[in-house]
This record gives sequence, C-alpha cells and structure tokens, in this order.
Amino acid sequence: MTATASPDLSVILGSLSLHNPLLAASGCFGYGTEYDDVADRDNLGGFITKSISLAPWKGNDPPRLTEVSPGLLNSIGLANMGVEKFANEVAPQIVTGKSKAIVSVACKVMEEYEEVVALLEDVEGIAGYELNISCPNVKEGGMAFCLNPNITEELVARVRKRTNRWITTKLTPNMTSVSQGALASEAGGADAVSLINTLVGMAVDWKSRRPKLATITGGYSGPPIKPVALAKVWEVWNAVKIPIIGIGGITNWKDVVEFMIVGASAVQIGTALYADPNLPGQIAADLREYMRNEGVGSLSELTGSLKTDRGAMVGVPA
Amino acid sequence: MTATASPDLSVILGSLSLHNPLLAASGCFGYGTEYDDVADRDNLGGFITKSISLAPWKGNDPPRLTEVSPGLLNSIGLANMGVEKFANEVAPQIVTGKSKAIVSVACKVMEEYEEVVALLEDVEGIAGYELNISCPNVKEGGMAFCLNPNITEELVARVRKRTNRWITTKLTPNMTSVSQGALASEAGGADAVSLINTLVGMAVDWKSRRPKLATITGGYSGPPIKPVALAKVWEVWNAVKIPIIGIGGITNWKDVVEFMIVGASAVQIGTALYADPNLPGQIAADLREYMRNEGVGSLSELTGSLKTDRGAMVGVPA
Amino acid sequence: MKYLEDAVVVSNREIRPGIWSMWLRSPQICAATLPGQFVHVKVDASLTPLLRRPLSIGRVHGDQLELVWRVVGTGTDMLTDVRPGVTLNLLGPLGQPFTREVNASHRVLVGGGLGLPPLVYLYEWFREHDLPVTLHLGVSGRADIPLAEDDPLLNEIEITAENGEGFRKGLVTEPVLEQLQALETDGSLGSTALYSCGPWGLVNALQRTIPHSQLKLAEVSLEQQMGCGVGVCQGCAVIVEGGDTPYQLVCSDGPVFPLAAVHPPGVA
Amino acid sequence: MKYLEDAVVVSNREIRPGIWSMWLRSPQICAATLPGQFVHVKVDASLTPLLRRPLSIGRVHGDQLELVWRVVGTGTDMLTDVRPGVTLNLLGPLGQPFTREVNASHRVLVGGGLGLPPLVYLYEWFREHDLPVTLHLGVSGRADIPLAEDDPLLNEIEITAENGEGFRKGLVTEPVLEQLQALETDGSLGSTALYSCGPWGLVNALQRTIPHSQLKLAEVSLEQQMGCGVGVCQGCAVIVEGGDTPYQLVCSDGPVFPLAAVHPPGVA
Ligand SMILES: Cc1cc2nc3c(=O)[nH]c(=O)nc-3n(C[C@H](O)[C@H](O)[C@H](O)COP(=O)(O)OP(=O)(O)OC[C@H]3O[C@@H](n4cnc5c(N)ncnc54)[C@H](O)[C@@H]3O)c2cc1C
Ligand SMILES: Cc1cc2nc3c(=O)[nH]c(=O)nc-3n(C[C@H](O)[C@H](O)[C@H](O)COP(=O)(O)OP(=O)(O)OC[C@H]3O[C@@H](n4cnc5c(N)ncnc54)[C@H](O)[C@@H]3O)c2cc1C
Ligand SMILES: Cc1cc2nc3c(=O)[nH]c(=O)nc-3n(C[C@H](O)[C@H](O)[C@H](O)COP(=O)(O)O)c2cc1C
Ligand SMILES: Cc1cc2nc3c(=O)[nH]c(=O)nc-3n(C[C@H](O)[C@H](O)[C@H](O)COP(=O)(O)O)c2cc1C
Ligand code: FES
Ligand code: FES
Repeated sequence: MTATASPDLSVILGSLSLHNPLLAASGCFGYGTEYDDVADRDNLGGFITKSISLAPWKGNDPPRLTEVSPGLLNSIGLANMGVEKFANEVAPQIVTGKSKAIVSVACKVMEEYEEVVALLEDVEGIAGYELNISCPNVKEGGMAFCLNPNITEELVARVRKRTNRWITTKLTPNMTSVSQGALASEAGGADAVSLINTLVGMAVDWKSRRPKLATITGGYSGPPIKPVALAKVWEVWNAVKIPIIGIGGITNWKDVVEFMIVGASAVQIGTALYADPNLPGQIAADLREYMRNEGVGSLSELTGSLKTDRGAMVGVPA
Repeated sequence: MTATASPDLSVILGSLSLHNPLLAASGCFGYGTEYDDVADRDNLGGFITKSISLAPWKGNDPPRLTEVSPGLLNSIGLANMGVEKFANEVAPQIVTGKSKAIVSVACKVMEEYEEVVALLEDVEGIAGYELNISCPNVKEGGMAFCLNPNITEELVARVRKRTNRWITTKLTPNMTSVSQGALASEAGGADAVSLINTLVGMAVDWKSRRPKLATITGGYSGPPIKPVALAKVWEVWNAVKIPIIGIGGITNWKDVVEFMIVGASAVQIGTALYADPNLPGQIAADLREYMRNEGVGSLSELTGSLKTDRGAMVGVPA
Repeated sequence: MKYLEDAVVVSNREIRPGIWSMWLRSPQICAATLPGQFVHVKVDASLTPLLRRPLSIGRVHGDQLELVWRVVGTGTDMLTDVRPGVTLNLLGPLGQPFTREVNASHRVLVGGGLGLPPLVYLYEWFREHDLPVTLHLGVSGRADIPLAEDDPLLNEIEITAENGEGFRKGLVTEPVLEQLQALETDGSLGSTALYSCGPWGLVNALQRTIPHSQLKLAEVSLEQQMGCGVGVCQGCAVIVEGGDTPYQLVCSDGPVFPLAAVHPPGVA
Repeated sequence: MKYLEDAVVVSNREIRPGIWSMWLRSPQICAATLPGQFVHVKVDASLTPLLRRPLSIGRVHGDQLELVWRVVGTGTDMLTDVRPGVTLNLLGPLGQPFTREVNASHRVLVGGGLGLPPLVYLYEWFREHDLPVTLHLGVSGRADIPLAEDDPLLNEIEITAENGEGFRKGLVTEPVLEQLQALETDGSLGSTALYSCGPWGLVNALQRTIPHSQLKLAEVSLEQQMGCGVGVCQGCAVIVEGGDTPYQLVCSDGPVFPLAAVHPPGVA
C-alpha cells in the first residue's frame, strides 16, 4: 500500500512542513495510535488528535451518532481523557515517525486554553496546536469562541504568548462570515486556519417522533458538506494571507485537489477515515499519479489556482 | 394519481388555509403554469412563484447549474420577467383552482418591495407574498436583507403597511442565528416564516481548475441540506410563535412528517420537482396513508411534536 | 403538449465503444414530437442522479423513438444497465424543433460526433417529405460515429473523419463549404437551409466560415446543464443575441437557435 | 491485533425470511478472534452506506467465519446481494470478548433473536473445550430463529417461542430462571456463569429477575450505532456504571459488559 516516493508531495504551511498535504481531522483519528494495527500513520503528513481539554470530559448522552446518507451527524461533545493523562500516557507515543502530531485543544474558558497549551509545551515533539473554537456539540465554550471575532483574536493572542509552536484555529461554518473568524485568527497570530468544522444538523425518527441524537442537534460531516466547505475555503482564501487547511467531506484525491485549487495548502480527512483508515495512503498514491499525469511539479502550485477569468469559462460544449 | 380525499390534509397558517401542507418552492415551479401539461396543480396546497422583482432581471452568466450528487448548486440570480409582465400576463392564470398562489418578491432596495407588492395588490386572487430576503446569488439586496435583523424588521413592517394579505419571509441559513431573522420578521408583522433558502456552496473542476458556476459560488439545495434545514426549523420553532414553513431537501412523505415534527406547519418542495413534477400528488397520497396507518387525526398535531424527554429516548435496542 | 410518459425500453445496445442506442415505445411523445426536440429522462427511481438527463430524440419510427448517447458520467452510465421490458420515465417532447424549411431548394445538415442524433431525425423527416437533403457528419474516427456498423444510414450520409479510416479525411467543415460553394455556383445558396449540432469547436468553425447572410436559414442546436427542462428553473441559459436579455433558455427557447446568434458560455 | 482483511465470501443465503447467513474466508481475523468480538464490515466500495456496519462474529470454523444478520436498512439489505467469490473488507476482530469462564460449574447462555450469533460462537467454544453449557434462545416464532432449518444446533439448544410453534411456549426468561433455580437447589449457582445478548427488553428482564449477586459472572453484549469501531470517534457510548465516566464505548470497552451495570440509552 505504501506509495512510491516520487513525485514529492510535500507542502509548507508557514513554520510547519509536511511530507504530504493529508492530515487526519480531529475526532476522526483518536489520540493517534488507535489505527496503528491497520494503517501506517506515516502515510499521513500529520494528524490532529481528538480535542483535549483541561479536565477529562465525559461527552454527551448516547445516542451520539446517526448516519444521514451519505453523511454523518455526531453529538460526541468532545469526550476526551483530559490533558494530564494525554500528556503523560499518550503524547510520547505519537511524536515519533514522519507524520506530524498536532494537538487539538478545546476548553470552556480562555484561561484553560492557555493552561492546556502550557502543559503540552513540556511534551517534546508535538508539531503544533489546533485551537478548536468551533465545536457545535458542547454547551459552554465550543462554537461560541468562534462566533465572536474579538474573542477569537484575544484567545489566539493569549495562546500565542505561551508557545512558539505552530498554531492553527479551527473555524465554524455556522456563522455569517467565516472570514471574520479567519481574520481575527490571523490578527491574533495564528500560523494557519483550519476549516470547516461540522455544520449544525438534525435528524428525526418520523415514527417515534424522537430526535436521533440525545442532544437533538449535532454536527454534520461527510461528503454532503463538501460544497459548503469549498465555498468557505474560497471565501477565506480571499480574506487572509496565512495558509488554510481545507476540511469537509474529503473522500478521494480529486477532493484534495479541489480544496487546494480554491485556496487550501493542506487538507484534513475526517469521517471518511471510519470507512477506510488506509485512505490517506491511497490518496497519496493517487496524488502522485495525478502529478505525473498532469505535469504538476509541486502541489503548492495548486493552492488558490482557481481560474476565474470569465472569458475562457466554457461550461459544456454543445 | 389523484389521491382519495380522506383523511383531510388541510393545515392553517394564520390567515392562510391550505388544503394540504405541500407548497412548491420559489424558483422550482416557475410562474405556476409551466408544469400544467404534466402535473395537476391542485395536488399542491399552494405554490410560490419564481421571485419577482420590479424591473425584469436577466440573471447571471451561464453555466448556472451543476449537480453535486445528490444535491444541486445554482446561480440563477433571480432571472425573472419583472412585476409588470407578471401581473398582466401571468398572474390571472394562476389564481384559479384549489392551489393557493403566493408570489415571491425579491428586490434590491426596500422601496422596491413596497412597490412590487403595491402593484400586485391589484391582482385578485393572490393568496399572499413570500418576501425573498435570502437569495445568495445576487450582488445587491438578496441575502443582505436577511443578515441584518433590523433591516428585516423594517422591510417586513413597510410591506405590512401596504397589504392585508398573508406575508411570509424567506430566511437564509447562511447566518449565525436564523432565529434572529425569524424574530425580526415576527416583530415586523409577518404571518409566517419560510426556511431555508439555499446554503452557499461551490464546485470546482479539478482538471480545468475552473469553478463549475460562472458566479464561482452558488446556492446548494436538495437532499444533502435536509439535516441543516431541520436544525434551523427546530431552532426557529423554539424562538417564534408564527407558523413556520419548512424547506430543504424534501423528496418524500417522511421528510414532510419530519419537518412538521420539528416545528413546520407546512413545507415547500423545491429541487425534487425537477425530477418529478408529480411528486406532490404522490406525497399527498402517501400522507393520507400515513395518517390512516398511524391514527393521526389532523396533520396540525404533528407540528412541533418532537419528544425531547430523555427518559424514554432509546436509541437502538441491544 | 408535453407528457410524462413511462416508456417501455424495446432495445438497448452499445453501437460503438461507449456509445449506446436505445429504442423506447413512447406513443404519446412520438405522436407529438418534431425533429430537434428532446426528452428529459429519469434515469433511476433513486436520488442518484438527482436530476433528469436531457437526450435528443433521434429517430422516430411509429410509436418508438431512439436515444443515442455517449457515456460521460453517472447518468449516461446507469442508462447502459437498463434492460428491455422495463420502463423509463420520459418528460417530453421538450424544446423548440428545427425550422423544417419545406420551401428551400436544398438542406445541409452538419453534425459533429454526438450532435448527430437530432439531425438524423431531421434527415429522415425531410426524406419522408421527399425534400432534398444532405447529412454531413464529422468525427475523429470510426469509433466516434453514433451509428451502428449495420445501420443503412452509414452509407447514405457524408462522413468526414480526422483520422480518415476509410472516410474522407479531414474536418467536416471542408465538404460542407464545398457543397455550399457548389450551391452558390448554381445560384441556389439563397434558398439553402443549414442545420447543425455538435461541439463548440464545430459551431464556432461554422460561424466563422459559412456565408450566413447568404443562406435562407442557419440553425444550431445547443446543449447546457439542465434542471427542469421546461423553462421553470432558468438554469439552462446560454448567451444568444437578439432577445430581451443576453440569455435564452436551451430547454424552452431552444435548443435550436439561429447559428449566427449563439455564443459559447462565458464569452459574452 | 486488529486486521483490515479482504475476506472472500464463501456462501450467502437467506436462512429465514429476512435473516441471512454468510460465511467468509478470513484467515487473519479467524486466527485472532474470540467469542463476543465483532467485525466492522465495509458493505460497498461506494459512499452508500458511508459507515461500516458492525456484525458479531458467529461461528468460526478453521479460517472461515459466519455472519448472521437481519435486514433492517440499507447496509444489511445490500449485503444480501453479495455473491460468493467476491471480497468484503472486514475490520476486526474488534471489542472485548466474553469472559470465557473455564472454572465455572455451568454456563448459561441466553440469546434473544438476532442476539444469538455471538452466543453460538461462545457455545461452540465451550463445547470444544468440553465445558458444560446450555444455550437458550428466545424468539417470537420459528421465522425469527437465526439458524437455518437444517442447522444441527436447532435441536441442540433450548428454544422458547412466544407463539409456541412446536417449541416451549412463553418467554425465554422462564426456562432460564428454572435452570438457575435448579442450579441453586444443587448448590452450584455460585459457580455458574451467565452470558446474554438480545433486545433491551430481554436484557432488562434478566436484570430484574436473575439472582445476579449469587452468580459467578453475568455478562451482556450490547449494540450501539458505530462510527470507527475502534475507540476513535467516541460515538458508540452506552451508559454503564462503574467507570470513570457514566459512559463506556461499545466498540472497545465492550460490546461485553457486566449485566448489572448497563443502562438503556437515555435512562441514566
Ligand atoms: C437538449 C440536449 C440534448 C442532448 N442530447 C444528447 C444526445 O442525444 N446524446 C448525448 O450523448 N448527449 C446529449 N446531451 C448531453 C447529455 O445530456 C449529457 O451528456 C448528460 O446529461 C450527462 O449526464 P451524466 O450523468 O452522464 O454526466 P455527469 O457528468 O455525471 O453530469 C453532471 C451534470 O452535468 C450535466 N451535463 C453534463 N454534460 C452535459 C451536457 N453536455 N449537456 C447538458 N448537461 C450536461 C448533467 O445533466 C448533470 O447535471 C444533450 C444535452 C441537451 C441539453
Ligand atoms: C457489536 C455489534 C454487533 C452486532 N451484531 C449483529 C449481528 O450479528 N446481526 C445483526 O443482525 N445485527 C447486528 N448488529 C446490528 C447491526 O449492526 C445493525 O442492524 C446494522 O448496522 C444496521 O445497518 P443498516 O444499514 O441495515 O440499517 P440502517 O437503518 O440503514 O442504519 C442506519 C444507521 O444506524 C446504525 N444502526 C442501526 N441499527 C443499529 C444497531 N442495532 N446497532 C448498531 N448500529 C445500528 C447503522 O450502523 C447505521 O449507522 C450489531 C451491532 C453491534 C454494535
Ligand atoms: C465523530 C466526530 C467527532 C469529531 N470530533 C472533533 C473534535 O474533537 N475536534 C474537532 O475540532 N473536530 C471534530 N470533528 C470535526 C472533524 O474534525 C471535521 O472538521 C468534520 O468532521 C468535517 O470533516 P469530514 O467531512 O471529513 O468529516 C469531529 C467529527 C466527527 C464526525
Ligand atoms: C434553480 C433554483 C432556483 C431558485 N430560485 C429561487 C427564487 O427565485 N426565490 C427563492 O426564494 N428561492 C429560490 N430557490 C430556493 C428554493 O426555493 C429552496 O429554498 C431551496 O432550493 C431549498 O429547497 P430544496 O432543497 O427542496 O430545493 C431556488 C432554488 C433552485 C434550486
Ligand atoms: S432546464 Fe430549467 S429552465 Fe431550462
Ligand atoms: S465506534 Fe467509534 S468509538 Fe466506538
């Protein structure tokens, strides 16, 4: 399954370089080791851990998942082991290998973000942090941080003071202007922005008249959200200068190329990993073939390469 | 194809009563007569015309449509014949029959909404107006009216002064809080709110690196947006007292029942009509069978009947 | 009058690699249609594909009509799995037909690749009415001809292939221009009607090279992504000069337009 | 050790109306698995269904394993179309197996409907190890028995059917309680292990009626909607007493849990 090493798939996101543009999305790759038996972590340029909070979080009541073909609704509620256990027991195992370990951090108040990052600074080898300020499934904190650009900027700035490591902010599509969130992140000193987190969605059982998730609404992910995600990445590409990590419904190499064309420098793969934990290896191989076939010298030339000149836009031939 | 008349499917939305809860969505049923050859308009409780502006609008450059399986992206840009031609040539033909004709109005400035409505007041038989303040595909006006609740309220209030007819406002999901838009509509004097209009989305051709729509982004509709629409209807149900018309991805009777359970008093069917203009007749028949099978006496008892008591929420049996 | 008709599939076969021909029994649509119109096909009862797919009505024989298509994506691929005996739901006949110029001295039909089917219908219509007609087809090679190897039409029409392969070698515009020149020489150009359908390259070449203004009529049939197929969604706009707006709808104003008036999308 | 294995389908047949049995050759998973574990099945290469579907590992014979399922939705329906010879991608073995109590004096297995397959595997495991075991199955009628009519097990296990239909008539809890009473009488209740899998109704009835505290062990295998199947997504939580949080994960902490500790979802 391991792809041949040429052409080179590496990309650079400011101070972070990745051997390929494929990252596992937070919440879809656990703490980093769970898939080790069945998938080579090194097929990933990097991975974002499940979001880590200060204290352990138990998450929301079940049921927490429901399929809405061909997408997924979840209401996990950031269930996680907390930073202490993560830093001591898990982190040392995930900072080995070619694949960069990026820790997602999610908290209820600003100070906790600083504290969690401060604690993680002691773990060698962590490549950076993704500040999850966009989870729709928790009552306190979560998405609220992202909806207010002033808070976003302050939070990023405060974390920036605690670390020299690479920081990206994970943004929500559930707001009027995601580019405000991106601009605020940039102003606060983020090295990159990650988008999109899940869309707020809902499913109901017509017969029992009950919601399919205990929290009633949840986060919508998977292939159906790709068109929304592409539009958000394009919007943010036109607003900020820092690199963008595209997320939402990616299932194959074409999706990756599309996200890069509209402005992403790298991408994250989420829900699709549950179906195939080996997908990144497959996509990396396919991307190499694409580069050979299309004569693409470096993936970075794709980023933001959308052709928008109307003159030559021919839809369908007659 | 015409369903038997019992059980009764009628619903009441304030001053508007419909013989069934199925409306054709604006932009998906033309001006009302185009499908007459192949589908009985009376199978609909009512229909919303293509949005009408003061002057005729030419719409956006082609290509204007692209399928993103199993959804649709459009960038029509409210191409329409303008109110004068509509009022003189079309309106008289559509105000006959059981199916209520509701005229969608979309303009670039507030005064034009008032003017269009004033002109339509002269056409007898129009059952009401849907104020489209949520189109993502026009540069001026469109969605901008909806994004600012103060403007929404003022606009509705101004139109309210011009007519005693039933008014609904069509809201966008592309904002942080759709319930603000709904509350503003209610405060302005709307009789109902319609949601959702399309989500902003985008599609790209990986090979040519061109957007698939000339306007780059467009409006996303069809089955993939249903989970988002259900969540928005539920949110608004918890915010306002006026009736809600649920829209987004409806393709069968179960979808209709689900929208009603989360708070809708009626629904609109959009994109699915292109595949099957006879769908409303089929759904009406299926709803009757559902009512018989489940012992539902009146569809209105479905509205907002979601059971949210955790105690009895059993996900899957072991 | 348009119909929503459950047409029974009579036959479905691959006539060239990736090119299929299907005959369907569709009495209402067959009775109502004219050359240049199309049907909007519900490929499958499921949500994939979500939209119908527009296909030109090819030959019409009695209560049966022919659809000929190239497999280019999901919808056209799924159609290859359809077996005789099942029904496909057709919406049609849709669109404005070609102007059937009965008073012309000659009719020149120019098809490129999969642009052929509606012209075959038009060709047979003129033949049935004993009106002089020439049908030119341009392809890159034999594998692109949307007619089966055993189709009698294959020897009746003028085929030009870029690769030769036993046909006249070159571009289809060449024999067309030759014919128009001959018609000019014998003074009948002004009473000649030209009908075309094919890729933009061909349409554009015809626009540039033929003596439009001297012809009695020059029409082209266009394609565009479609939603409704009946003028409801405004989705199938193309840029055509001479209307109230820069745009016209392929499904209801077209698909047939004056050749000189059409613009490729995005080149307004 | 978990594997992602392309297992070759050996057979696939409908053993009762809507209930199917499939045997697959899956050497790695067969070598690694124990009773109570499950596989996460990639039903189709397409995006429908998006997620894998969890199915208990039923019997394991050599390098072949059996899956038995009831058609309840898209995924289980698509599995009925799979023909011998093709491969299905399995992720497994997953989850914590039943505690295989070798030191008990007796083992009472209680399955309800489609809860049977993992217990059949456990039953055969105990039989192979010559350990005394009784397998009770509760169904509403013959049509619900997840064993084929020609399956030798059918005459070996204790079946209770609500409709009778030639079996003991009633609820499966009745013979189970009788057996436990008999075991109590002969003084071996404290060395008896109970294993169960079935609908919440059955689980709850067992929780209410059996003398938990006097048994050596009482376990239940649970179901829950699953994403990853390996503890990554936190999606398959159920409410189980005795952990750090009110929740445990069916895929990795379970599916086997102490019978007394589990709560139906939503009834915390
Ligand atoms: C009036 C008319 C007549 C046509 N007649 C024929 C014919 O006789 N034979 C034939 O082979 N093809 C014909 N086409 C083109 C045919 O409709 C497309 O090839 C087909 O819709 C592609 O569908 P797909 O699902 O296979 O491709 P996909 O790529 O999966 O289609 C994606 C989307 O693009 C649209 N689309 C893609 N290509 C075209 C196109 N060229 N024109 C319009 N929509 C397109 C589809 O409808 C769909 O919405 C005609 C088109 C029109 C408008
Ligand atoms: C550990 C485990 C072992 C199982 N073993 C068996 C078995 O041996 N035989 C058998 O018939 N069934 C078994 N099930 C249940 C089986 O997984 C579901 O019936 C199946 O996933 C339904 O899929 P569907 O696409 O047909 O239904 P759909 O209704 O289309 O499924 C929709 C969604 O709900 C989920 N889902 C629905 N019902 C269940 C359920 N009961 N448990 C978990 N997820 C569910 C599906 O995974 C999917 O995400 C098991 C479940 C678990 C968790
Ligand atoms: C079950 C589940 C759990 C998730 N948990 C997190 C999380 O802890 N932190 C986070 O930032 N995003 C989380 N996400 C969001 C994903 O990282 C990603 O943004 C989203 O799923 C869209 O990508 P996809 O369509 O590829 O899945 C989660 C998504 C899913 C489906
Ligand atoms: C091609 C197209 C054109 C539309 N035009 C309008 C319009 O003119 N006015 C309006 O309010 N909504 C318009 N809509 C939005 C629909 O009315 C509806 O809100 C949306 O499509 C979601 O419903 P659906 O998923 O059932 O299609 C249009 C939608 C489509 C697909
Ligand atoms: S396809 Fe809808 S207007 Fe032409
Ligand atoms: S299914 Fe993902 S944690 Fe259990």
